[in-house]
Amino acid sequence: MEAGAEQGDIAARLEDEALIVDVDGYEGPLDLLLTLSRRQKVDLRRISVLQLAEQYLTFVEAARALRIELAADYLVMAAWLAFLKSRLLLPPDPTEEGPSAEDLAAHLAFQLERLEAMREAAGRLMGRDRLGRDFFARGAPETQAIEKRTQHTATLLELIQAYARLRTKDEFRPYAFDRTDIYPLETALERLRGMIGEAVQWSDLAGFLPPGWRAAGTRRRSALASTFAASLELAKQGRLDIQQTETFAPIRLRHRQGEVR
Amino acid sequence: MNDETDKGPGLFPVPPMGEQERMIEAVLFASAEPVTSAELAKRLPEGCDVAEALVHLRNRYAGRGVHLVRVGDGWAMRTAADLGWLMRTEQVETRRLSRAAIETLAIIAYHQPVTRAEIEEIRGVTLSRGTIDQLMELDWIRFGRRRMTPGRPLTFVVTDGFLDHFGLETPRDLPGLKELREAGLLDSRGMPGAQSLPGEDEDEDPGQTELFED
Amino acid sequence: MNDETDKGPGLFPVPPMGEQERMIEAVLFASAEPVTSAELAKRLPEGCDVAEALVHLRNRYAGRGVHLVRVGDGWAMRTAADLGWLMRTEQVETRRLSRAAIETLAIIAYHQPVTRAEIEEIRGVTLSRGTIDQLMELDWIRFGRRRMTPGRPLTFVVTDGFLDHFGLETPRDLPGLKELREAGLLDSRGMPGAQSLPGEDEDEDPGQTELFED
Repeated sequence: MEAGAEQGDIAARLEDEALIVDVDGYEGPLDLLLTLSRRQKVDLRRISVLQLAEQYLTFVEAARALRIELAADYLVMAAWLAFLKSRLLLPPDPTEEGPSAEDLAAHLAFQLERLEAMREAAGRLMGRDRLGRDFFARGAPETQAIEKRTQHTATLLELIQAYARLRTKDEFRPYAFDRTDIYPLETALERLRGMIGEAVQWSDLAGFLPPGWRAAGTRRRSALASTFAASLELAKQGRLDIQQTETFAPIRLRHRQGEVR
Repeated sequence: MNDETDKGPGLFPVPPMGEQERMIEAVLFASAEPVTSAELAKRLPEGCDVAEALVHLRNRYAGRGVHLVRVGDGWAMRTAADLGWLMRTEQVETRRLSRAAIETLAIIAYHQPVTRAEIEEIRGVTLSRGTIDQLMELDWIRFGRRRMTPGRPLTFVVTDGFLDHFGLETPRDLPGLKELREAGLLDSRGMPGAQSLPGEDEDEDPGQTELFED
Repeated sequence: MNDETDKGPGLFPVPPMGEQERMIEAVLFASAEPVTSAELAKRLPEGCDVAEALVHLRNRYAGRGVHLVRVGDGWAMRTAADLGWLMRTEQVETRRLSRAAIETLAIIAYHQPVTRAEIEEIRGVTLSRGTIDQLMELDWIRFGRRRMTPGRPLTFVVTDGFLDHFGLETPRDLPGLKELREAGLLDSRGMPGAQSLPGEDEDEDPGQTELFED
């Protein structure tokens, strides 16, 4: 390998790392792609989507090497770009249905161009002369109080916020589970903590469900889920063991032997 | 933006009289209070002749719908006294609707036709007579059909005046809870499997848009 | 509210144009908010030609320190932008908007009426809570009509308050709008071959362009 190419490699890698360090500064994968596309130093209409896909995938690889967790949407985009890349590289399969790789690439280029256009538009908008900063309304609007009439008024925002307040006033109460079909984790934890000491033998998880929550249906599902979650928590604390002999077999719990209660 | 250094003496030529007049015009227009000559002189570039510009400005507005007038030791723009009658509609004093009224109105808008008992159930408080009267007077609600349940209670619905005021085409354009949440207008997150409040819609799923389906 | 007796037809002669201009001048000066032509017509005596008087008034203030500007359906007096530096004491400190809020605002302005899903598609990122909220509180955006597509999503449009703030007569005057449209960058174009998900909207969008059509 030529030394120059290697150096270029290193430079590109450093650049990628700089991007990664800054990943929080990006507003999603499209924003990142737009930044990457500027490296090609061409008009967005002439961008090489293949090259862009490769740059993006390199970026994701580098992030992985640095053990940086990328948000799911970055990974979704990576998977899609990998797919697009393979489609672009392979000769078109005439039997394959759906849009061609070129159509997909063109759409991505369109999205980037549109995002950039909106950015520029936003910049121009904010750069305009603005009320209260560059031009001003009448400072002393005149009202001559001859006949005063009081009119009550409200805005749509006030209206819908009032409604939202009403509809959600119960939800603002932290975890007040008065909802009949939900068995909260806290309750399950408390119940299981109390019962597990008696479980000297392996006992079916379902046996720990509270009475009234055992019949099949939403209530049972909720109680089962919460009790299972609670059992995981207690297992983590070393207070019980969990066993499942095969997939879909009953889950069984046992008080951990020798544990000081 | 200009700053103090912009009016260092001799650095910039004094603006022409027409320009000085424009500046005073703008300042007096935008100011909430009358402005004194001294204050004007301070704001305008060095070397301006505020007194002369004021004379020009006063002449320019002579006989117009707005005058340049002296108020105490300051200057202000005021509408011509003979046109005061035009300003009469300006005297409507707008006041925020009370919390009780806006909540009641919201419930009627979202749940119409809705009975008094249902409104009280949702709000958890007794509905005062004045609230309904006020909303009726504003022409935002009216009586709907009687509910075909024991006691045949009256229902309330919103009016076209309501739609007009809130810029809605139909009550269906009101955002639903999910949409409010998505728009960030609602802080709390929905509880999975959360049930509708008692007294609300009988449907299983209180999807807001459904309320208005025909 | 104007008293009907003020403008009994035929009882009083229509005031001369100069007088009509004065009246409009006074009304617009008295109000900090834009006043619609319809509102002006209601206030002026019967038979006045508001449109013509507005043309005269606009010419009269051309080049002055204060201008007559159009804001959507309304009219308002505003100081000339080149004199903004004189009004430092009147300047209101506006909250700095986040990049997300600014971009979202631009997308709504240029693509209106636009759904939440479309905004997210353009930005390639989920609209964070609080962004819409903030723009609504500034009275720069409001809910438009629901899109008549599956899920009937809400749309957003900009308000007259937006136009007023950015000194635009109509949404058509947005800078670069024509070029963007000609470049096809305002088309709502979905991913080729993508199935529309329920609740999402497809390209068939009544009203997308009609707003800007003459």
